[in-house]
Amino acid sequence: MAVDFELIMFFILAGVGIGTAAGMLLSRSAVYSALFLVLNFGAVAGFYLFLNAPFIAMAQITVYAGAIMVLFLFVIMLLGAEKLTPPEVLPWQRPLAVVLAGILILEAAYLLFLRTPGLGEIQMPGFGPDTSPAAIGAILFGKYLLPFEITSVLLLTAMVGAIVLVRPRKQGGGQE
Amino acid sequence: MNFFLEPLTLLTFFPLLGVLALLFLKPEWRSAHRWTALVTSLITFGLSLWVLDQFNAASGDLQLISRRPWISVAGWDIQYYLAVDGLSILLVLLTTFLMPLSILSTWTAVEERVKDFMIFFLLLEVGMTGVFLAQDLFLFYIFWEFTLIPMYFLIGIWGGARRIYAAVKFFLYTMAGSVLMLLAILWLGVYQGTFSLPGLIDRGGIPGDIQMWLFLAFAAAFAIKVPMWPLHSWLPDAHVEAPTSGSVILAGVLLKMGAYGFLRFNLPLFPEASVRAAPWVAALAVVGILYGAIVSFAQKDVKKLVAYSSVSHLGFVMLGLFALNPQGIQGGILQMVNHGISTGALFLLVGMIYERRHTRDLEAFGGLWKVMPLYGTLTLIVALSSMGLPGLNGFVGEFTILLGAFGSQAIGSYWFAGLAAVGVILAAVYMLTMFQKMFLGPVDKDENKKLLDLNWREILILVPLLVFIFWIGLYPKPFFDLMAPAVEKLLVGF
Amino acid sequence: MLFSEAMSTGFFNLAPLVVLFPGIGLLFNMVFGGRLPEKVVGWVASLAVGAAFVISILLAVSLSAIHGHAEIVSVTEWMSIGSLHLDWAFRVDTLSVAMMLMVSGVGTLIHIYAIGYMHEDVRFKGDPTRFQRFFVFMNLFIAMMMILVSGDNYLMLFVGWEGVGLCSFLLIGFWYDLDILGRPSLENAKAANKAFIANRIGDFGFLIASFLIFTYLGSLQFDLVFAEVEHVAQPVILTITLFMLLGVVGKSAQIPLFVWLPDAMAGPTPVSALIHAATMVTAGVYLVARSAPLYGTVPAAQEIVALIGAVTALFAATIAVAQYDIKRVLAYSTISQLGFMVAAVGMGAYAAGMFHLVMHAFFKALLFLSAGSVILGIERGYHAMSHGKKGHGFHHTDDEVFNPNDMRNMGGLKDRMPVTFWVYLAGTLALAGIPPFAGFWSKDEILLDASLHYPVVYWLLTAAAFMTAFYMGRQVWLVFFGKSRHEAAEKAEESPRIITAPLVILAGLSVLGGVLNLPHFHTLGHWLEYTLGELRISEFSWLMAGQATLIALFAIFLAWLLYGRREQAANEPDALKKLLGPAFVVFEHMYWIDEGYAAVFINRYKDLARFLAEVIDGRFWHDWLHDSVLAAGFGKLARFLADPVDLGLIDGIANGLADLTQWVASRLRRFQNGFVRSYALSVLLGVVLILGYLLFR
Amino acid sequence: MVPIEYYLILSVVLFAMGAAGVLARRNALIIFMSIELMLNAANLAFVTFARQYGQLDGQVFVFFVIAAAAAEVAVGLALIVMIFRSKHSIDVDQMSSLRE
Repeated sequence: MAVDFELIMFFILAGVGIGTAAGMLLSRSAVYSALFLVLNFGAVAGFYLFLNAPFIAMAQITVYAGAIMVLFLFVIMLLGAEKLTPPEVLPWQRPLAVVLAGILILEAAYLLFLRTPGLGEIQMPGFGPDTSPAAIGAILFGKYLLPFEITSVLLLTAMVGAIVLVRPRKQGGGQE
Repeated sequence: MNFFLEPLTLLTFFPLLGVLALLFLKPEWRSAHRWTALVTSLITFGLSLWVLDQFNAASGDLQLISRRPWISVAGWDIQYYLAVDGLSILLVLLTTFLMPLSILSTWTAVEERVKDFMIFFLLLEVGMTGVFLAQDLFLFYIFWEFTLIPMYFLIGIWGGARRIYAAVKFFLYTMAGSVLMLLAILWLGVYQGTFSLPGLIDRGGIPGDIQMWLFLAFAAAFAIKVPMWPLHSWLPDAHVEAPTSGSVILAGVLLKMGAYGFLRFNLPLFPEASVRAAPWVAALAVVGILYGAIVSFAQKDVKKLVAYSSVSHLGFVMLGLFALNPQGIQGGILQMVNHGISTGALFLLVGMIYERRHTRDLEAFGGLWKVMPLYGTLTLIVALSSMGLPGLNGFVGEFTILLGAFGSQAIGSYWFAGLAAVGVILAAVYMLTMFQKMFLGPVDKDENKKLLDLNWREILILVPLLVFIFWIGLYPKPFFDLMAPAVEKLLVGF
Repeated sequence: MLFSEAMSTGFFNLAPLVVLFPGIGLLFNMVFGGRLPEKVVGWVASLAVGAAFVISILLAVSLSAIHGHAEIVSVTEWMSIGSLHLDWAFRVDTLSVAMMLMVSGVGTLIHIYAIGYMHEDVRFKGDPTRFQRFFVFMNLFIAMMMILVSGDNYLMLFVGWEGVGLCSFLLIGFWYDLDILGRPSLENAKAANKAFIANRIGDFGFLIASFLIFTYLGSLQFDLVFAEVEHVAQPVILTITLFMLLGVVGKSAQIPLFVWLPDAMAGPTPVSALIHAATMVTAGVYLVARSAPLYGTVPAAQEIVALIGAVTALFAATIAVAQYDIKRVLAYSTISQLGFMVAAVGMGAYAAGMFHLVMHAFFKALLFLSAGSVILGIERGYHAMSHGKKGHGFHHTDDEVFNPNDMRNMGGLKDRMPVTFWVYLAGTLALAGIPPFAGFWSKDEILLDASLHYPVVYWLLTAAAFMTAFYMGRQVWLVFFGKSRHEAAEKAEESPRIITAPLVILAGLSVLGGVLNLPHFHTLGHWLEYTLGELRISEFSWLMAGQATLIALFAIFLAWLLYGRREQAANEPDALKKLLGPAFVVFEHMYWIDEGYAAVFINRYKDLARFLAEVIDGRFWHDWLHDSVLAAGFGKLARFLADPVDLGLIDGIANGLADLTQWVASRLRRFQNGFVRSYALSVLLGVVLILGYLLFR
Repeated sequence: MVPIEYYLILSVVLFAMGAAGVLARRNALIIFMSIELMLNAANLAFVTFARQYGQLDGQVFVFFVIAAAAAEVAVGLALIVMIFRSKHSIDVDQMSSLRE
């Protein structure tokens, strides 16, 4: 039985992913959380490469790890260090959350491993359709043109909305 | 992308652009809201003229079809299906025509929350146009219910003292009828396999008994909307409490949706049931004609008087539709338009005096013709049109309806038309009494002595209506020509 | 020759102009009238009608050139639905042209008269701005009347029919803020409404008749209808004609719908002359004549029409003898004379009926206009009288309301107003039927025909003719002879030329009008035969003529005995009253018909309306059924579902629903702590539970 | 040769961790990051299925999700900044004015 290189890589990456996720959740400082999340995004981008989705992987790195997380860090810096002084007012919240998340995982595992017949395996570099940026571009500007355009409107709206929200208020004037 | 450029889709949803524009305007920019709404409604009117231009009056078929599969789960065939034919084109035009006038009438009457008002108003237009254009029962139902919401708020927010009561009553009455219609629509869709109206008509073959039940279910929704006697109780409340522009649209368009529903759905879908029901509908219509006319005579509130006169006029429309012959149905359709114009104008006129005097009590006026000569003259013309003076629009409709009903085999007796003709006398009685109490006699109240006559904006609102009052009265041929082939096609089934 | 060519072909196409000219006049005056001097407004209106008269003459000329063959000038299609085809089409035949000539001819004269009359009237009543409005309405009336007489189908006739009704409404209510004495009041407006509504009742009959015609005869166009008559059963035609008769009695003020005409005298005098004497009220007669082929087939209908006419003629004449208002006497006289005409056309004596219609238009217009001149004269006198005392205008004296129409205030005007006197006398003799005045010939023809075919009608009409001569005699003596009974009458002045000139012309017509249809020649009768077919024309009888003349002369003599021989003092009761006693009171109050109608119909209708509105619609439908049963029932249901214990104060559906919502909300409140995270937790809980359910179900 | 189930369970685990983060943490920023994590988990599942069925549509969806996430972050962060300005805290438990 040969050592499956791919499987090993998968486990390593999965470890990184889960580990960084846990780090993000558990770290006290928001800055660390953000940095952990960047790493996590990197790991997920790795999976995308395994799954024959290079374009998405690149998008993941640039948009998520690059743009979005920089924005996060920026806001964190802007707002200053997080200081949570008051004690937890919802004593049951945290344990319940963890328990529920656990149950969710168990349910999913039960569904995937016990209820579903084998879904098959994935090999790298797999067969499948052309996943080059050109192919994605073709489908984006063909079949998905309307959603694509709506997305652009959405982004524009978000931009306008963000600007409107953080715009400094004049005293007495402005909104009702 | 052509989808949005198809004439009817564009026409129906164009007011949404105005709504979108309004959303971006600050609430305190009132005149900007007014102008935006006005321009939007004017462009929509322009679009409807464009539709009219493309409309082939020689054909009785559905035209300018805009059709897409929409929901097809569980074997349901629900389509996005807009089309226009001779039965609806006039009503669409009436809708888009009355909108700018109503908006103009709010210029000084609505001062609070102008933005919200205009948004609701434009949304209402989308719903109404949709109702007249939808050829899929499901789509129709959605538009039908959609009109309720803006109207509910228009009455409930900008209405008079008892507006909440009136709005809730309006909503619940209409809702109660619609529920039955929804059941009937679902039955048709499930058992006949399609929701598309032309599809259902072609398929036909609904057994007689079931036809009767379905007929009644649809009729419940439509009769409340019309409103047919004795389901009219919501109408005076809604009219009295609604703001002027709301009343105009309510009387001018929303009530027509009921009569139009009978014409569009009940007659072609359930021909046997329609024939069986014709005498009963005619009987209720005649009672409504006389009852509305007599009750209006006893009203002291001008708006209430006009509201009850609507009950009477819509009775004529129903009588005409169920005559099931060309004269009756064409007269009925024309009378819908006439009623929209005349009663719309009456509500506008009442609104104008209300803005000046803040009362609608007949006793509070007297001798206004002397103080406001132009206002008096215009009111007289509109009142005459409403009571069916030959040469004005109301007569053409009433005469053809009565002529149709008189010779109708479906109704089967001269008595209905004969009694309905008595309504013509009674109409003169209540209209002239109103005119006399408001405009004739000496000016004996000090408050009335210094009233200003109509201003240019108000004249501008009324002139287009007057043009149609005379046009339809003297030369109704173009209007009849628009609907004749479609009515002929409709009557093939009888 | 070009002209003769045009005569036979071209002029017919001018037919629409008879409507168009007055229409142009009214539009012109409506738009520019406010800025123009009164004279221009008045002359524009008069010219418009005069132009219509010229057109009518041209039409008549062309018509005689082609021997009276009916021409139809179609302007455009009006409506066309299924088997219903209606055109805006003008019918030029001898009957319609005769009416057109009469309407536009008399109309022109009255318009000219009105320029002078209204000039003073608007000043007496204190609102000169209404001068323009008057002529707008008058032109509208002429246009409508022209549509009525020239329409080629029943519906177009109906357009004119109701149109003239509207004008009548507008003009009766011309002084809508005053009463007949010029005091601020709603009276004139009420008279206008009464006229319109009484006419509407008649119009209802007309409508039903036209539905029946269309249903059974398949068209509304005259020729097509008349061609079908033979194929239709008698009872149907009888029903049609009787419903049509309802229209006739409404418009031509016959029993039982005549009540509006006396009140219609609230309108200015030219209106009374034009609309309520010469033209509009004769529309009913025209309608019967026009529908001759229908009436001709059902003798029963003819008999009913003739009887109604005859009874009305006598009935109205009895009332006329006991009136004091100069115009009211003439109004009842008009009703009575219309009765003559209706009786004539009912008997089938169309030539006689139409002849009397035209003659009556001449002399009754003359009488009304002269009466207007008298009233103006009295008003002038009153003005002069009160000028020295205080202010001006007669309605300013509150202590005693002066009525310039009241014959008891007149007397001795013969010398003060000579022109008016002479023309009035001509009109009176014409109306009384003294040879050789116009009324003699036409009335004689009617009586002759009645004596030959309908003896009952003959006796009724003869009695009416006797009364007619009597009340006219009474009037002349009361107004023009003797001593003035009021200071105003002493100071009365003759009217200016513009008023008297039309009077003189009309007087000429009243004297000489008879030549139109002299015995042996029957010019008008033969002219109408082109349209109405072979007419029954009774030959002149010296016996009948002599008898009628003697009766009239005797009546006038009687009037002289009562009113002329000995002068009436100012406050003395009427001479006839002493003679007749209670009967006079009955006549004076017109048999209390108005009060009777009010008690039997009008007040009952008001009660019914109030009952329906307040009790049925208000209390039962709205308050009880909707609010108490439906809304409150739903409210109770909601309350029951919400909390059977908690019986809070719930009113109507709105509150019921609100309570229901509140109750649900209060139960759910404990789950609401306001922390977003705990809401989110419940979402996740939901996800887990649903997923679990889907997995393990 | 990685079984598809592995990818999917990984996606579920990441999703559940994100969910737990949203529920357990009080710092609005961290909650936000947890949401991003959940989105990522969903994306992973999308791409996995796209790979399995050999279709591009899944990837396109991920593309849209990323765009939506970008928009959401922009607005969300703006909201947080605004709330911080008025409340001087980014503790979500302090933002309980919904309760009244």
